[in-house]
Amino acid sequence: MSPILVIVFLPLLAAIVAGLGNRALGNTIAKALTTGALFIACVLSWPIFLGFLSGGEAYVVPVLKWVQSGSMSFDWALRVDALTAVMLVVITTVSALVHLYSWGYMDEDPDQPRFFAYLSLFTFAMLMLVTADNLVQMFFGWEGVGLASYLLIGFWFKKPSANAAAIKAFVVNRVGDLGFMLGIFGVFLVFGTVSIPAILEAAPGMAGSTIGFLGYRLDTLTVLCILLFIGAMGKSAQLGLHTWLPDAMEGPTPVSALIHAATMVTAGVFMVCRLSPLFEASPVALGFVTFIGAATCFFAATIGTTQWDIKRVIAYSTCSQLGYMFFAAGVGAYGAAMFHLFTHAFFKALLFLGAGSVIHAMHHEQDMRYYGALRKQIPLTFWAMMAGTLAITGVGLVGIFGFAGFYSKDAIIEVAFASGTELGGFAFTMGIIAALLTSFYSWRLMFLTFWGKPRWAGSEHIRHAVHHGHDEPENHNPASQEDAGDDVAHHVPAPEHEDGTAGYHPHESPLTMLVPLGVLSLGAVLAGFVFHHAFVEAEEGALFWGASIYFDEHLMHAIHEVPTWVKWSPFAVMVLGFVAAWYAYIRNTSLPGQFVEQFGALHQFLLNKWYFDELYHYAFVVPAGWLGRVFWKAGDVGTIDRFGPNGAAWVVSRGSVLAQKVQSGFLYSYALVMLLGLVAAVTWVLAG
Amino acid sequence: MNSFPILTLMLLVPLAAAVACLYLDARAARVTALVATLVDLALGIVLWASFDIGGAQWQFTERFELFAGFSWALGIDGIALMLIMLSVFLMPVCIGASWSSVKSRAGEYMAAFLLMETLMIGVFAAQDLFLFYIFFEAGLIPMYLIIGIWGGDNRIYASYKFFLYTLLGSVLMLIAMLWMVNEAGTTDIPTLMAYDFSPEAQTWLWLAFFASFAVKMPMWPVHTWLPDAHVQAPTAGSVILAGVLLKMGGYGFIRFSLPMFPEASAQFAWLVFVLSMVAVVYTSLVALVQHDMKKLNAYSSVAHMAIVTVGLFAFNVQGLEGSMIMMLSHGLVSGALFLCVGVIYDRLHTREISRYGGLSINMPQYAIFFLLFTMASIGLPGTSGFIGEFLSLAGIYQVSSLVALVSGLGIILGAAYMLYLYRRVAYGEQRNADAAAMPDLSWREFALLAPVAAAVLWMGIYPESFLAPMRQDIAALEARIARSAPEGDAQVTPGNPEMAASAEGEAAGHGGAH
Amino acid sequence: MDFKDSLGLVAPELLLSVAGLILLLVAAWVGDKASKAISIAAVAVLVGASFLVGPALANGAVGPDTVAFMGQFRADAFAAFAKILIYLSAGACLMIAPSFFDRYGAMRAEYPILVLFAALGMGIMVSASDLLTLYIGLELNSLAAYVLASFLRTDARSAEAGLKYFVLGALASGILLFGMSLTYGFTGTTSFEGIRVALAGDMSTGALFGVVFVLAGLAFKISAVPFHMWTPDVYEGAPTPVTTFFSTAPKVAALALTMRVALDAFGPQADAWQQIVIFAALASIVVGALGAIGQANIKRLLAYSSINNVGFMLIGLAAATPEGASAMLVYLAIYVAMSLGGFVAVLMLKGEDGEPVEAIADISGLSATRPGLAAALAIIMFSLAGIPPLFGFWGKFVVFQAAVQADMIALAAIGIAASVIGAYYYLKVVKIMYFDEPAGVVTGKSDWAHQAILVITTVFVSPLGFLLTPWLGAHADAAATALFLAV
Amino acid sequence: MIQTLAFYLFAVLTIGSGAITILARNPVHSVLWLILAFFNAAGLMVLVGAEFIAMLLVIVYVGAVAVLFLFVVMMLDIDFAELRAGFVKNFPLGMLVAVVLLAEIILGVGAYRAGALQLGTPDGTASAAVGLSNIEALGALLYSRYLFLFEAAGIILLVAMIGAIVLTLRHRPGVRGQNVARQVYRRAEDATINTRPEVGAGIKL
Amino acid sequence: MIGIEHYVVVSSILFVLGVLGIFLNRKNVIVILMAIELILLAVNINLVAFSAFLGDLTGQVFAMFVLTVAAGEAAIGLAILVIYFRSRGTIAVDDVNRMKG
Repeated sequence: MSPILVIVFLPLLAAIVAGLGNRALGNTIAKALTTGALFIACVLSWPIFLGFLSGGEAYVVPVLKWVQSGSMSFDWALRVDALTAVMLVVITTVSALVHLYSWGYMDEDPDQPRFFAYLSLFTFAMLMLVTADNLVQMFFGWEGVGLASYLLIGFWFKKPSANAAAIKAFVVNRVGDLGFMLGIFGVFLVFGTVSIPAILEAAPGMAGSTIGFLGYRLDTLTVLCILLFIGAMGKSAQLGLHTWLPDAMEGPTPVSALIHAATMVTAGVFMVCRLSPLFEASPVALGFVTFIGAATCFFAATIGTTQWDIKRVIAYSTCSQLGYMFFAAGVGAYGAAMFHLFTHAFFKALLFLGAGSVIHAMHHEQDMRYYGALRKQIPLTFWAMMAGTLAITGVGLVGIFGFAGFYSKDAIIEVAFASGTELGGFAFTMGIIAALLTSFYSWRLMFLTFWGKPRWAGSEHIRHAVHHGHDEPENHNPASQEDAGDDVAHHVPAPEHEDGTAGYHPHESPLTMLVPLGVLSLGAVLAGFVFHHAFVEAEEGALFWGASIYFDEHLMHAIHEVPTWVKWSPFAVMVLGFVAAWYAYIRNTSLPGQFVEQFGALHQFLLNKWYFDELYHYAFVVPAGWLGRVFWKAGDVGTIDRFGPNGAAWVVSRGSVLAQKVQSGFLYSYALVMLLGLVAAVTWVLAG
Repeated sequence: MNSFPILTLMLLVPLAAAVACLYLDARAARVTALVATLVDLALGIVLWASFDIGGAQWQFTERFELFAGFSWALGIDGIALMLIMLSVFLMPVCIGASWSSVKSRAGEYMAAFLLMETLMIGVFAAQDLFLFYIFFEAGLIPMYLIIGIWGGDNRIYASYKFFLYTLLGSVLMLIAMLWMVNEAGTTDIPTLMAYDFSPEAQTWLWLAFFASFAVKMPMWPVHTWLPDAHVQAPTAGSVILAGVLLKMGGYGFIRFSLPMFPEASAQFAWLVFVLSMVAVVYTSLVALVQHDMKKLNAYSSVAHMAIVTVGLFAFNVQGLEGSMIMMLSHGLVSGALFLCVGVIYDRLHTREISRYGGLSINMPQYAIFFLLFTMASIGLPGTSGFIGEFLSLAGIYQVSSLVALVSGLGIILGAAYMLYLYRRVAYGEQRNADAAAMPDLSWREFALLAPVAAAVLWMGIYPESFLAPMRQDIAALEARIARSAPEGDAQVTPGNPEMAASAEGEAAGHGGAH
Repeated sequence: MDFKDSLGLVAPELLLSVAGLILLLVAAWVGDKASKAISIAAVAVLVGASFLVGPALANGAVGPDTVAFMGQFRADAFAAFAKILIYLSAGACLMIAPSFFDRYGAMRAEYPILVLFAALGMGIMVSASDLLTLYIGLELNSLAAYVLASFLRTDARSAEAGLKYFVLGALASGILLFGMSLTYGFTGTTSFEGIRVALAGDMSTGALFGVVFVLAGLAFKISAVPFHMWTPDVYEGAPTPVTTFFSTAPKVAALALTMRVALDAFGPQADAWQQIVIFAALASIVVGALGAIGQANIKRLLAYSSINNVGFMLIGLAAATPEGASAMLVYLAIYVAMSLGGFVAVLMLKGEDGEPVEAIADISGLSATRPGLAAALAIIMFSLAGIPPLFGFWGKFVVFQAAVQADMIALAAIGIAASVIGAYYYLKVVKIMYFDEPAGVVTGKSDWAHQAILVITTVFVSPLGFLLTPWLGAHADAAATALFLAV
Repeated sequence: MIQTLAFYLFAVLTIGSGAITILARNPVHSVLWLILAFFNAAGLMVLVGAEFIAMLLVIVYVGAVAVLFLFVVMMLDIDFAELRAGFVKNFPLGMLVAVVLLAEIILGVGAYRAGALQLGTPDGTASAAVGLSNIEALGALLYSRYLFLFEAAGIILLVAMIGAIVLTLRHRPGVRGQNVARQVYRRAEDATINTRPEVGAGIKL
Repeated sequence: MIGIEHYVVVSSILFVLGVLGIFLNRKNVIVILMAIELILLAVNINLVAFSAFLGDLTGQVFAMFVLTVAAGEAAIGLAILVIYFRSRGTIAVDDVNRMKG
């Protein structure tokens, strides 16, 4: 039995057992089962990945026949190559760690088996996605992770906001999925197959051909790639279809770490890389990818600078980082994109889990305005977060050592410049600005959370925890289901506390949460340094990637030829951002307020996330409801029924009344009708 | 080929049981009905097992000449087999669903359902044109009674609407059939399927058949009977209505309209497309704003059936097979969703969505099933709904990307209204004490839902079981209609790598120059 | 053909008239006490007469051997088919009458005798192959019918029914006669054969007028729109057994007569009357359906239903083909059963004291109190609506088949679409019986004769009726052939 | 010439009295006008040589039917003053239709033309034999060729009789009818009974 | 010379008069019965005239039968009228509308 089968299906098995067993099984068994399964999968995954580092062979493990419809045929099969291997380790590692983390984080939740089953189910779907040998199976995984995401975002289903967010995530993703599906149809139409290798092989041959689409004649591959990319945009929360991601933070934090940072949202990047030969055949589509990626990168970063919710900051950061990956792919540096995906998985999962640890410590307060000075209270979390921040901001010295983000992000920024195209230049500019903003908002987060004075007293959650402890759990709002790992002893009521702590003493998270933080910190620190050769260096990259992605060695060479200022600019903006954050949030804390006063409109614009939600609300949600009601009341009831069946019934009943009126009961009118009939008949035959 | 008249037996078993039920008391009638439907299910399994895939197109044929050119001609191909299986599979579920909820006139109720089963199987098994019509039309009577006697408050309006609407649709078909038989000189469906009517005649014949099948499907704008009928019918009635009766329209298209009038089908494909596109968007939006669970399901049925029709008129294998799977899937899923509604309706006696909420808490098993069927309705891969939707849309995309796009909007809107429904019923706070006090599924309800769930997953994961019997028939149908298949709008030109190289950097759309 | 052979051919008529006279004497002698016995005897006579005409139908009698009295009378398979229907339904109407009239103390010995003579007249009608025979038969039937309509003489509605029937009937026969006189004048003969010969080729306008007037007069008898106006009132007002009679035997006779006149005598000029028949057919379907919808009285509803059904039968006539004729006969046979069953069911609707229940509202929830009766009535209603698999569908089916075969697609399409309107009120009856709360009005008992006839007719119109189709179809075909071979 | 004159006289009188029949307010007058119409119609028939029919018309109609009408009119004892006068509300329409019908018949049948109509040609089976009077010829035909119908017509009259009786005959309870047989068979000894009562028992005071 | 068409005209006028008598009358049913007699008279004139002009006696035989039937019809019509009068006390045409619709 191939290990890949175990890797993929063990989580499914665990999910089914834990999910259906649910309460009958009990929390511990369910948790152990799922976590154990994931660790096994993880352990089995790393050798595969390491094998590819030294140039392994790709292979396919068939599982089951799926669909054979005319010339369209696709089966369940697991494909393993370098690209898959990268994803395998990312998914299984992060997932295993998140499972473990959740032991602590979800400790007091009544529905733990369900949660773990969802997590494992998600992992299974994600693994199906990355091991797909054909587009439809990829779509299966694609939608499967969507389902899991839906379930997990809505895990606390009593919370209206969580439900709304879950539906939003699913529906917005569906928009992308429609694009993906149309892309698959187009691919089938053009290539006559949905098998990925076959498509990639045939793709260059279709370059330059045209296809009719919605009445226009367009370049075939451009159409296909853009359709597929729309799917990627949905899943990877790119500009336009990103609105679900911040709301998805309604889910438990481990979910955010696993799904909305490390794995699922990167599926779009994975897909573009997986289909890179196809995209390579369509410059226009690549341009589109670059543009969207760069724009998202910048756009999300701007929003990140103003958010107060710690998870939302990280969420927008994720969005922004995904933008990096996309424009890397767009300029042809798929290796760089995958590399950033890889490193990002570690440091972003770390940041989320760290944030979860903070939230956990702060009794579910997520607003950074009520944090401060937590450095001392939760030191381990602080250091983990620090590692993550260093990684995301890309701290490092060229040629010596850098944290994970340093290698991957700098590579992307440089390759964008090196590509030499206009869009590459645009992407480079956006990337630099975003790097500045990344540094700023990351450090802002750090400073607000861990430095300064405690501002906890303002928090409802904290006050609540202090005053009530856990005496009246039923009084808790839905979010209080997240009460996990609190030690009641800490919450000694203390009426007067002038230090802003409100008498609350945050405490460090349990070991099950800290271990994953530690492991991920390791990744955040070392992943870039250890693996950057294999992922992005021209020769080694070619060896590693093999045929699994389109790997442009010339481009990767070109990275080293970029001007020095380009090489140093990420570092420079990183420092600049750090300084700006330090000045605004440590040195002169009134500055942000002044800024807001000065540029109120801009701030509002950013704080409200460029008003995308409002735009969509008024452009789609409101009209959909309105149209629905109009179609129902005015259409079905008011028109179709009124003039259709009811109208016919009305006509018939009028006719009936008329017929009865004619049937007056009077002999002479009967005779008259007979005579009229006779005259009519006579006239008819005379005329005929 | 098979001398044992298994199809006739399958028709007679429920019929005999129906007659028996009329004379039995409630309890005995229930048991009789259940036994009869299970026997029919067993016969159906035997039928499926002994169906020779890849063998003769028509199997289990029986033929007795009756009178006036009528014959008792039965026989099935893979397409009919699948639909018969759907019918016999859903029937025990229906009987079970009515086990305790139908208290008045249980004997007559069971008799009506059993009669319905006979007629449904008859529709799919008939090989004589008029025999088909009789079965097709006769279904109105038991359904009228089911809705009218055991239905909801507004059952009378609904039953009339159902009856007269569908009757009006199908009588025109009768005239067309008479003409066809007069023209072709036979009532044998397989023969007629190969008979070439003149294109002018096809136009009229197609329209007449369309009138019937479009109402039955139902297609926009003749769909309005469905929400009323669904809402008012008792649970099992809705299951049968959504599960099997709507499929008769699709079956009609695939058995009559397409093979018998290929030219006219091509000629009117645009009409089908337009109506279906409107239906998908229109009814999905309407479903979005419903307060009544059954009505929402009913509108979603209309939208799903619209995808079936676009698939059918795609004139290719994917479209046809997709539509068939879609029909089977919708039969199961929508039937199951009505069962789900029925489960809670039996407890609280309201279909008002807002009266429920937070059912996941007190009814976790129910919530799981409901979620599964919701997802299958949305077309989540791995469930039956996906295979159908995917293949249908893949088929239609080859004809028109626009139609595929607009029909595809259904999967977005479908997700929206189904999840919105699920959210309001299963998620959220337990706002209503009575809803919160409802017990979880009983073993009986569990036993009803579990097989359907299993079938839904089976069809999603290994649809080959369902596709294989139909493959040859679909291929034959495709070959039959290929001559009039409309040209796709894609018209891919041959690739030209060199051109592409030189055109690199040029803006999109320039490829249109050549 | 000599006189003796002619007498042989009119044997059923002789039997009926002689038996009628004898029974009349018995009635005069014994009085009303014997009315039941006379009824039974009359039924026996009618059954006997059926046996007498049986061979003609079974052998498909056709050709010169069937002609009696120098072409005035024709005892062919067509006539035999109609006569059997007439005699049997007349017999049934005799059986159901006593228990109805007894309640009013109005069971008179003259009732069976009048029915017997009416049946005689109808037999003459369907055998007529001369305008004179036609007229005599028609009037013999009509005069008896007028009396029967007002037979419940103490009842104002019955008297009014008789009066209306009489006045309008007389007007109709005036129109008919005027038409006959014109036909006679412009063809020089009264025999159908002569008329047919004379009409072949160019037809003078005078003869055309004759044709139109004759058909208009006959349209009254079959209650086709616009000569239907008497039907609802008479059906409502006449005593229910009489209504049953009106809706069965005379309908058969009038339709068969119309067929013979139109297809045989006026056959060569089918083009001239087809359009009128088509109009009358569609108008009958629509007006019958529309009129029925608002009715509160079930007898009245059935009256409109009969108008509606006549419309469908006329579609077969409009086809003017042997298939159409055969279809009409099949439809007629089924219709007679449905109508008989329907009215017998109405007769069985009785209140506490046996008073007849005619209001539709009073039968609400009948299925709960009288399930068997309700089921039978429901089957009959669905059958009248022509919903398969009930036998009523077969009648419509063959009629429309004939129309389609005659290339009258538009007629068939419009006709069948209009049938949906008709389905509405049949459904209404079913709805009231099955969906509504029981009114508890219908509690009275019904006697065995009613039950027996109801059971027989219900079984006949149920899907089991299809078993009879080969037999029915074959005989209808033979009858139609006989009608057309006369050409 | 005289024939023409007679024709027009009879025709005008027939039509005129027919018109008055339906217009007269008093039904008794109507009956009388009807009788006049019949007489004139009989005259018209005599003109074409159908003496027997003309005679029948007078005997049957005037002698029987019209008298029957008179009887009924009288018997019903209708208060003529109460009978509302005037015509129905759709009188104009009725008139119009009637006039159209008349015009159509006359135009259609072609009777307006001066020349003779294109009548059919009889097959001669019922042509009057030469030398026979009208009544003889009719009789010969009626009792041979039309025997069956003649008998049937008899039954019609029988039915009419039964019908009229069954409808109108009322058995009034308590009405004492005459029993001829009993009267005839009554003997004198039965008529008078000598009871010879005891003294004082025959009468009570 | 008087032609057949003259007779036809007379009978047509009588016929229409009879018809008019039926539906223009709302006074009294007896007049309607008389109108019917007028119609039959018109028919008889027609038949006799045609018979004479055709030289064919069938028409006259026909007329005899019409006379016979007319007598019977009159008897029955009057009988019905009588019982109607008995039960309703009126013979006004306007009142004969218990049943309608």
